[in-house]
Amino acid sequence: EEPQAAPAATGTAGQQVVQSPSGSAGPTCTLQQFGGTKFDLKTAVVGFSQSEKEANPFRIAETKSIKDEAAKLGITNLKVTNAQSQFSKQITDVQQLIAQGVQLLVIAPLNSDGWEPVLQQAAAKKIPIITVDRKINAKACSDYLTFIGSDFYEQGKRAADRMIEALGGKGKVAILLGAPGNNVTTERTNGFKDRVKEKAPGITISFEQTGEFAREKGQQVTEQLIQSNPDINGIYAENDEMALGAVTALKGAGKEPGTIKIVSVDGTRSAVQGIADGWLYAVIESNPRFGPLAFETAQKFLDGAAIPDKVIISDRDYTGENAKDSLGEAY
Amino acid sequence: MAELTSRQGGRVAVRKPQVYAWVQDYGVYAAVLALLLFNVLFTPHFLDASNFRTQLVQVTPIVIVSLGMALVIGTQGIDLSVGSVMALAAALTVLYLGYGWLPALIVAVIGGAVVGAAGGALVAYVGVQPIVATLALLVGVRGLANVLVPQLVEFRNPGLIALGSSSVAGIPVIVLIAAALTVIVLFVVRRTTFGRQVVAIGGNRSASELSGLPVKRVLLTVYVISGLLAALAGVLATARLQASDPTSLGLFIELSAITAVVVGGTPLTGGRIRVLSTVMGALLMQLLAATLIKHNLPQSWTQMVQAVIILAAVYATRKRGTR
Amino acid sequence: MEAVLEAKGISKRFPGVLALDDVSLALRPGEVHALVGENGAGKSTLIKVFTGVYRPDGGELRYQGGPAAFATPMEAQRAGIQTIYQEVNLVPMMSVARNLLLGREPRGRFGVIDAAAMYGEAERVLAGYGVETDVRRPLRTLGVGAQQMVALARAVSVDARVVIMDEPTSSLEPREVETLFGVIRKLRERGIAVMYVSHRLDELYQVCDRVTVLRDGRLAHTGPLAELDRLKLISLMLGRDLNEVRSDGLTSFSRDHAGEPHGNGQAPVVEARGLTRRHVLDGVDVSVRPGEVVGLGGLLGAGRTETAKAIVGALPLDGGQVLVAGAPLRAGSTAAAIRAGVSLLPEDRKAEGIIPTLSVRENIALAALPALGRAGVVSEAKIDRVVEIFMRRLRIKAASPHQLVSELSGGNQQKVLLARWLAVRPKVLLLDEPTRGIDVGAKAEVQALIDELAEEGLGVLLISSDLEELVEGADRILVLREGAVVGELSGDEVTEERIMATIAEQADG
Amino acid sequence: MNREQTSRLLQQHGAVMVLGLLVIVGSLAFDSFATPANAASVVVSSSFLAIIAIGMTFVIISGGIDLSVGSLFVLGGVLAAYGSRHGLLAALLLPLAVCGIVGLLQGLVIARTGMAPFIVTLAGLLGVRGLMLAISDEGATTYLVEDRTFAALGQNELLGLSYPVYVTIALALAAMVLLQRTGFGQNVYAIGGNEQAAALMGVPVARTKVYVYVMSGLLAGLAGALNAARLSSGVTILGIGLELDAIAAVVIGGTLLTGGAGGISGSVAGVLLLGVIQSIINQVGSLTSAFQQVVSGAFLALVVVAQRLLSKAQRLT
Ligand SMILES: Nc1ncnc2c1ncn2[C@@H]1O[C@H](COP(=O)(O)OP(=O)(O)OP(=O)(O)O)[C@@H](O)[C@H]1O
Ligand SMILES: Nc1ncnc2c1ncn2[C@@H]1O[C@H](COP(=O)(O)OP(=O)(O)OP(=O)(O)O)[C@@H](O)[C@H]1O
Ligand SMILES: [Mg+2]
Ligand SMILES: [Mg+2]
Repeated sequence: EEPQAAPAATGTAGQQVVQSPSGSAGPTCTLQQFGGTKFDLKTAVVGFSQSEKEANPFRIAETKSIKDEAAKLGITNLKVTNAQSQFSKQITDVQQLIAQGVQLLVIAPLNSDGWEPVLQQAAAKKIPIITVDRKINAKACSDYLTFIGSDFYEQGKRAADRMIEALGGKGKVAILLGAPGNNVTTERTNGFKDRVKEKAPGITISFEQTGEFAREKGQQVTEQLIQSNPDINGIYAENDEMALGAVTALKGAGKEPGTIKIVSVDGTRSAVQGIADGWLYAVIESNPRFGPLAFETAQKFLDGAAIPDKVIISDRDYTGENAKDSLGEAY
Repeated sequence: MAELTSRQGGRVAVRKPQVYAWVQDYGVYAAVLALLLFNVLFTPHFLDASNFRTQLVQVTPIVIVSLGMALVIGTQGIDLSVGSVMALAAALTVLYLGYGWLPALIVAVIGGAVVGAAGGALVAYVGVQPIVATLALLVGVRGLANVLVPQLVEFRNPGLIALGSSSVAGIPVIVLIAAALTVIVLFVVRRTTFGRQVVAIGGNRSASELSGLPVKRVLLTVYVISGLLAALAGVLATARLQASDPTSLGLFIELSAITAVVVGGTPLTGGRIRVLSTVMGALLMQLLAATLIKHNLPQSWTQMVQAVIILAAVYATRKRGTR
Repeated sequence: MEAVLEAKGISKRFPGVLALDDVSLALRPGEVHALVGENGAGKSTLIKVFTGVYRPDGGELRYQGGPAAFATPMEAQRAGIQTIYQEVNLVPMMSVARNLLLGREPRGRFGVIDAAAMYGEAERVLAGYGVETDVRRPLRTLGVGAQQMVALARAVSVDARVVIMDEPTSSLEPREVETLFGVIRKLRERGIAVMYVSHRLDELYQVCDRVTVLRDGRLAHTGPLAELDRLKLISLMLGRDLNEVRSDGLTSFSRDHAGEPHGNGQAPVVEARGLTRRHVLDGVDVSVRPGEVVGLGGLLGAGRTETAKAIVGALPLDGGQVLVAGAPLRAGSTAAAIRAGVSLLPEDRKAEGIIPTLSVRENIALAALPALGRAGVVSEAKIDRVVEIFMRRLRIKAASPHQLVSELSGGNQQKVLLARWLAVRPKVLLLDEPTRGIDVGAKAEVQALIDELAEEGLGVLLISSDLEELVEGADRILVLREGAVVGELSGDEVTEERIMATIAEQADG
Repeated sequence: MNREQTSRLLQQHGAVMVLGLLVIVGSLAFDSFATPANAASVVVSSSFLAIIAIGMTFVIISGGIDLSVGSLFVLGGVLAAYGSRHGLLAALLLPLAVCGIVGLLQGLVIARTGMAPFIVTLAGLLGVRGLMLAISDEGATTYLVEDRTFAALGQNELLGLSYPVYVTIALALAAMVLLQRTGFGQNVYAIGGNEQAAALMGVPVARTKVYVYVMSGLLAGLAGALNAARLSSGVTILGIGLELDAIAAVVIGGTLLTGGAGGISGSVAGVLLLGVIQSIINQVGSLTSAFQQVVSGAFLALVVVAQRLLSKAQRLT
């Protein structure tokens, strides 16, 4: 068929689910602990600072779900900024949101460190900050309110499990790294490596090069890889785009589906489709639909309930078994 | 008397300067050979035909973009917008794919030409400095591409996919296209009035004006050509990727292209264009990247090595002052 | 007497040429030493060797009794050797004052430059050289002549032991030349050695004590100037024997001003009406008939260059129009002018003439390109033919047609530009200082050429600061002052005296 | 003559005027634009780019260009954070020393070999980023600023503006004097205006060039260090494409890329212009990222054209 973008999932399909047992374990935070004052979410000025362009399925779905949920809740005054992947810009963006008098901040941080200037200003004004999908290295409940998102290290480990399963515990694996210096890259790499080390000494990681989270780069690197290391058995791609690039490369090299096992992270529609077509072995989901959970948490907090210091959502695995049926829920 | 000196000159000329000149003109070729040799010795499976195909296919977009860049640089200008133009082309291609791949390609190329014309107009008629004029486009046009196609779109159009993946006599089509374009540009530079005018303008603009050259028109045309070629490169890259990715397609390719041109010995000060060496420059950088990847060097090393090689290559091909 | 600056057996080789071959020269304190030779003889190169711009390939330099090897011009200057180079070498975008005083600006508190003092001093100094101008203006807004004076002032206003001048008068007016000679005589009295390069022989006889003649990079003669008469000197430069030179004569114009003026009766090929541009031109009318040579006279800054540029549409105008063969030219389009057959040989060779990155060949062919090919594809054969012809006809001296034009000597570059314009076969040629920096031989050739072309029916507008040339060459002379035509001389009136008089009386009146 | 002087003023201050215009428009359009808090955020965030732009101005006036500043900026930050474990001095000196040396090397190569600054510093851009990745094991580790006094340098405020702003102002003033009122400044203009002539006029061309690139390196490093202090960590993902922002700012400020003309005030105005544009886009607060890019691209084009037309008069004379 002709061009078709993967439509962001609609309705409640693929809704985020909080990992159980929910955060009720760790420390919690209430309005008085935080020292804030109650306000009505509907009439409040809410700021959302997005880190990267809404140009890949994850970011599109993320921003969309925040906007949709806000609309759904009748929050009229939502201000959205986008840092275009420049960290300095994101700092400025948030400061300018604060300057515009936001009462609640939802931030998708580009980086975990370096938030002090913002946190200080927000704390001074007692503005609760909810960070989504990436953590901020600071004190919950004082510097910021809470973190909602996946555990990237965990994703790496689960990817490793799938790879081990796919290769039966031995073989040569290549890693397509994300953008260098990026927390996500680091954690997904470490998780994967640690797990492989502990569970499958038979697997050697013989190659790791950055594909910068982009499909074309993934394709190019893979082309070089399979050309000079024909004996590679598996490829771990730290996001779906690079995995799909790898697939294009394999097709180009005349390889058959499944001869090289590919495991990746994200759970975009095309990737899940890739599993169904037999090119990918498994995809570890990283669910971007933070809207509902974020505002729900905020509302709870304003109502005086205790909020866990981090809300880890349970991501699913897409595999050969469930791929076809879960296509609709993939984003 | 003229005869006398020229004869004398002839005799004198066959000395050291010639060696310098040779290194200056063929340093890139030497560097490429050296790198090839290194790989033959130390890189497994390097001599496979498939490997050369890979390298050529991957370098194609940079080569095509560099051709346009070389022309622009020849006029003492620079075109930073090429990467974004590629993105725009990718977007337009997939938008018009419904009408078949050829119409889509044509629309995309026209789009590129329009962007080029915008840049050219700013430079030639308004007198904005090339680097900022095209910087504005670099920012804006990438945005435009994203507005048209917000996220990566896959396509199944057999024609376009074939364009990207099929080969004739074992040589990928896109490589053949790049080769053809190289020959054309070579001809334009060496044999046409336009080519002479381009270097003349780069060499001394006010003298060219006083000599009645259509300076502004030539400048405009040069940027249009650059945009055109960049767009074409964008379409081919898209065809190869089997998906249109305006977000990351062609990011930072302007730097690679400029590097290729300069490593090839074309001075950024304009007035001189070396087409074949530019292609060699692109090949050099491609081979270098490939080598570093194949040997699985970490990003940090990759970048530092690239830096050194660029310096070395340009040092070899630099123009020596008389002293 | 002990030489202050001395060259012993110097040689300098460039790719393709041996510019200097075992040249020796001694410069004594308090003497004015002429350095002469044909274009490309090696004068500028020798000077650049003296001042550390080039490092000699062989031979020895001695300065103040000791061996010397200046690594950079700066070192040479520090040591007391000041130089005015042939091509004006100042910074066009910097203000006149900053150019004049670069490196020795008056300092105020905290060693910071005192701007007020700087401008004051600059104005004072320049006034002494007859340049009245706003010293805050960028230098490029001055005419070439004025710029030359600034360079001169810059060079001699510091205390120097040796002052070298490479064709300083090439763009000066008689008045300024006098100023210059005044300066030179003062220098001599102060015991400073002056090396003086010029193609204007009569000037040499006015100021120089001794002379050194270079030919093809070799030393041809050196000794007291008084011992050589003009002809002998020329024959030394050209390397031809006396009688030959004598028969050729010196100025090669053979125009008879008496009798029937040229192109009389015929309709003018080009006619400019009321050319006007604020501050520069005001209502200039010029017309040139086929076969007629019209001279433009006037002092520096009179606007002759502007007039010429305006005619070819290279200068935006506030008013006036240009007619070619009765038809109005599209304003502001040089291309149109050239197509219509009106071409300008610009005054500033370096900035507006040569394309330094291209070869002699490409430079000659440049303007004629459209004609030298079909359907936008150039014909190398045609180009070769044209280039061949003109390199012969103008005796352009280059290692080969493929040598970079920037490597040619000043004079030869000028010939290349002439060739470029002759190659487009214009109806009218506007020549702005066509013989500036050209040696006697070449000058004669160029003048002869102008004659010849005029005979063939070409109209010529001749701008020259060399009054003799103007008088000999032109049928009719328009005198400009402050951008306006203040007098027209034709027939027997065309004499140096009348020109000076016209300028003067206007100046007083 | 009079016309010419005014047009020269325009050339120099075109950016300032466009800036004024934009600020007025912004204030009229959005009531939360002209607030002290917003103004502060613009000024503070601009100050780091401004410091870099000052160095870039010298480089460009000298007829060169420095693409390595973005990488030096991030390297400076990482080194500062790393050094801060050994106290304030180390936190400041380490980045300055390293970035200064990089500048020195680039300067030497450019001055001695006559290679194009564009390409030399392009290599610098790559190499320095590689170096940064190397010392932060491929960007995985982010060093945190240990030394509080150093952090204070980037965070403490005076009259609602954090220290870096005042550092920037001081540097800008010093740079103006250096450029307009010292022999060094004159030499920079001279070699930018006509290198050959400058050499013949006795300007120490090579040395001047080296100084200029050292300065640019030092300033980029300093900006990085101050930024690290502000973020109190050596973030490794900064500075990509920063060199282009700096160049844009300088050129918008009326400095000619061909060298020989320009000034500091314009560059600073150019930096603020870029900041204000972003701020206005944020004020709208509903544009998609793609549209934001289109808008800022259009703005940039508009600004350069305006600046160009304002200074057009000068070209004619
Ligand atoms: N940079 C250079 N590279 C190559 N050849 C050069 C260079 N400079 C000068 N030459 C050659 O050296 C010879 C001497 O040149 P030079 O400029 O000294 O002549 P000149 O006596 O000054 O002539 P003119 O009176 O026209 O100025 C010429 O043949 C010229 O082509
Ligand atoms: N001595 C001077 N003092 C001040 N300004 C000058 C001087 N000479 C020239 N200018 C400026 O240069 C402009 C034109 O000079 P230009 O050289 O074109 O005149 P010109 O008659 O062609 O003299 P020449 O061609 O002999 O240099 C004048 O309008 C004037 O502004
Ligand atoms: Mg000379
Ligand atoms: Mg003149």
